[in-house]
Amino acid sequence: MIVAGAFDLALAVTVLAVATWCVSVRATFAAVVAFVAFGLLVAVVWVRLAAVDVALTEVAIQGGIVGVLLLGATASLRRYKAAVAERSGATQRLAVAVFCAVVFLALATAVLTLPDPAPTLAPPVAASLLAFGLGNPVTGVLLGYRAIDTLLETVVLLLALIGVWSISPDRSWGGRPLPMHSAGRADALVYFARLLPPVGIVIGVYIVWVGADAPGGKFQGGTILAAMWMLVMMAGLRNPPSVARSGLRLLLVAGPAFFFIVGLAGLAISGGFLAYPAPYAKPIILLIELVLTPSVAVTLGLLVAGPPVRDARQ
Amino acid sequence: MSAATLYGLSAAALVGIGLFGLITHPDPLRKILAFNLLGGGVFLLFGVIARRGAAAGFGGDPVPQAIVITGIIVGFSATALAVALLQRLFEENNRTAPQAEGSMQGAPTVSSHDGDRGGGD
Amino acid sequence: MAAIDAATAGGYLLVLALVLPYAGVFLSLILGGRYAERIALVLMPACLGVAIAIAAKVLQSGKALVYFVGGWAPPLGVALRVDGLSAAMMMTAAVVMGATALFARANFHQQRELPEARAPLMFWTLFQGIWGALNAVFIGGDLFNLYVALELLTFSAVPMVCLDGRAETLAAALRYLLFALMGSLLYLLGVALIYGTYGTLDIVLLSGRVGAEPTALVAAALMTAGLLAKTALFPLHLWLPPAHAGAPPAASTVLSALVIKASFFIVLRLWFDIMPGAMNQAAAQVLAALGSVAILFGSVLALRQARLKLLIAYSTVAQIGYLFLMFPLAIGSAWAMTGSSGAFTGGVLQAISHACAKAAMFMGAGLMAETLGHDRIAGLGGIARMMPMTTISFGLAGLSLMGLPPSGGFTAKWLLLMAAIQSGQWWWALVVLAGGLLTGGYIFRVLAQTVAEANEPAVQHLPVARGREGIVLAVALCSVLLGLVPISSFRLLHVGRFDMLAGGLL
Amino acid sequence: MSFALDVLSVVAISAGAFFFLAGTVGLLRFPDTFTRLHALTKADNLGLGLVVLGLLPQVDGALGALKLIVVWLLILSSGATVAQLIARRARLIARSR
Repeated sequence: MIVAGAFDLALAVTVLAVATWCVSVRATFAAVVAFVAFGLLVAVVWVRLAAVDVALTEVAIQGGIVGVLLLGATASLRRYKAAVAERSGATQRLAVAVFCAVVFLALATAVLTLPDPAPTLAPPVAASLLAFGLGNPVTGVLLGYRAIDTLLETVVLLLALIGVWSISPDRSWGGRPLPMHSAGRADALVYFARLLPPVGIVIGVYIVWVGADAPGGKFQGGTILAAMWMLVMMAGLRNPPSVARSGLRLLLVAGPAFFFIVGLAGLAISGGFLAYPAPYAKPIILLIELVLTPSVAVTLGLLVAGPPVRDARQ
Repeated sequence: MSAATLYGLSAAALVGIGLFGLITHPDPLRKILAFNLLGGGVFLLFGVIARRGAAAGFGGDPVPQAIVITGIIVGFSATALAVALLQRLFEENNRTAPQAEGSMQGAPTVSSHDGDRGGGD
Repeated sequence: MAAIDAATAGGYLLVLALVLPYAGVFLSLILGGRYAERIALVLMPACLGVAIAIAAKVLQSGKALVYFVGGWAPPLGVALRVDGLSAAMMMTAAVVMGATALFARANFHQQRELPEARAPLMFWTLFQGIWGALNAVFIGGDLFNLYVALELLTFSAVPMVCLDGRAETLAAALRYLLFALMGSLLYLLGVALIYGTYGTLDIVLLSGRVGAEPTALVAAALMTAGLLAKTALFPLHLWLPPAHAGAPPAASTVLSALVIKASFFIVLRLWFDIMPGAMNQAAAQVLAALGSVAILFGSVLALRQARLKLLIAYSTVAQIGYLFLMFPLAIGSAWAMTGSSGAFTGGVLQAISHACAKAAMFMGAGLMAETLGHDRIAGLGGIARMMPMTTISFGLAGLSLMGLPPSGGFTAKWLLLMAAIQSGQWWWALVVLAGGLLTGGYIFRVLAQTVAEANEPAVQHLPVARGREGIVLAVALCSVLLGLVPISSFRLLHVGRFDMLAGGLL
Repeated sequence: MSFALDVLSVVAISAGAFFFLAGTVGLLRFPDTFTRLHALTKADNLGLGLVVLGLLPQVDGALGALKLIVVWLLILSSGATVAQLIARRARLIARSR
């Protein structure tokens, strides 16, 4: 008990220290590295909070793919001598610091006065999880009770990608995102990019598949698939696809559109949008997950790849 | 103090740290980083609330846990959009104001850090 | 404790309001830029029809329309719910979006024989994305579902700002995005505390449970602050003028008329539906004070702008202020007083009439800028002769913003004024009057220029599109005609509201 | 038997933790990129290997054990690749000076 408490305390202190460093360190590169470390540490916190599903997502997204995105941005922005906006004055920073301290104190008070025993929906979720035939309550919430949030979230991802694409200059439309690879040919990376994807794809699909009954699901598995794709692109084995390709767009839309269609079919058959007929609930949920996975993976990969540029058309 | 309370206070502190960085940092990329820290604090608070609601044989209330997963994905989308905007803004600023600041000659010319681009396929 | 209202018939209409726009997004992306415009134009009347059907159902049944997604009742499931307020907002959105779509055709038309261009595809896809997100906000009955809807809205609205890719619009879009993201996270933080305290996120369930617990107060403060950042209430308005003034006219229209109203709508939900008891008068006074500063500050800045679109954007900053005057007049203990329900009607009517008026103004300004090739106010001379319809529309919309009869703006401001006097809070009445005078100042400044002789020979860049002028005039007339509707017919706004609260106070 | 396995676990994990510590000290104290990489990869791989070895007796079922071994192999290969990339880059930079 004491060991666990000491561990929690050390972990919490480390997380806060890394976060403080991430905000205060001068070099952007160091801050990004600190952020990746932060993501990994927070994933351990999630395990301590008995939320393995979230830990997986945290590692995959915050520690992994956001890290790649931000490191790439740091590298490419370094080329520009940006007109650096002047740092705000000391008094202004002090005022903001006081404001943030007030927010912290208010939140801390709120945390300490949260009701005990805490309200929870765990018992009703457990009671009706059988209706879906699922073993993982988080998947039950994501694709069952609160399926509409997940449905809209897949649209959020798609709209974010449309937003990223819309930022390209007119002349680049129909081109591809900038190639991700650098530094000529790194043989070790090329070798790794040939070796790893078969394993990674198996693991990614496994994590989607197992999500029905154990921690996992389309976002976690989809991120692994996206990572494999990005690895291949970084090694220079493949270039990012052209945004004009209709096959690509179909792939992007297929997942969310299928989710909507299943929802509407529920309206027609089971009398409710996103209602699944009882005996088939689990297969339907698995099917939604499996159809969504490629769309999620490709969307995540393209979000990292960025808007299309002209000279990559070649 | 229970582990949940400890992490709850950490979440509150993370919100404070992230908010400070988001408001005061002049560099947009650092603002984006701070936004992610702030998000981390918010999600952690959900996690603490989930943990406090452990019942029915689950280690935590699955509803807030599911909410966090949704939130993390949304946060990533936001980061990607912000980074894309930022990169284009820098490109555009360098294109339209080539005489400003040092030795930038027009569009994507090679600078000292450019050695790692190009080449490739 | 409020009993769960059972799902009502006709709930599938709410699903349609969500599905139609996103079906449009998917189809546009798959079929490409050549079809995006047509898809949007086909879906437009359908969405309008759905909005009308929903409003009719709400009015006819006198109750909120409720739909449980997947058949799961809250607190486990997510409810979609439309009361009179949401129905009115959906109608407004449908009318303004429809007019904007017709207006935008000329700017974002994809020629069939040319290869797919970026701007048309992106505009029409994002446009439908915004529409779907607005509907999602208006029908959302669950606080986290509303968060996802707000993010949908942000991600569709921000890229609209920088569609033309100029550096200053990119900077404006980035700033808008950062403000919006900070706002969403603060909102989400409040959502976490609410769930941790009450174990549900359903608005109706919460309305019966929320008391004056410290967590509830912290949550309300955080959520309100976050939503204000998205609504651009002073002092969180900094992102708005460059973003709204720099966007293409059709985008400015949607952003200024509707997008900021979505987060305001959630503030209403929060303050009037969830925590009517917990909110004390002092907090409402703070909101109204911020609103007053916004009115005065925004109007003064609008007076000083040299460019027409910036003037209109600052006018938005000012008009947002009026929305927050309703809080001390219509909340909490004031409910029992006469005029408080009038204040509520006035506030919402202000949101609606401002939507129409501001849409007309931004579209009109866009037409003028297209015709002249610039939007400097000093160079508007002679435009009244060139584009009489647009100038009249601008004047009509200005009438509503000033609050002169007969216009929707007049009714709204009159109701607020009456409520202020009846509840003894006369200082808000002074703000309303002062704001009206200042608004008159900047409107007449523009109108005076348009009828003045051109000091330099006005160069006409492009021929005037009469059809598009007609659209602007129609929208401007909407904002005026709202003022001719008898006040009693705004009962729609209260449907589903009173039975939800303490009951029968009307 | 189970006692012996527990002892094995404790010893192996402790040894693994020691190597992690040594590697971290090396990362902080060594003078240049190459020696730091040396400290990091050697110690991490060995340290993680020992931790995995120590955990193996504690998992139930062959699938769990297999997962642990896969984790070790994946980290081994990615660590080796990344170390190679970093070293390559460091050499390029050193040469260009």
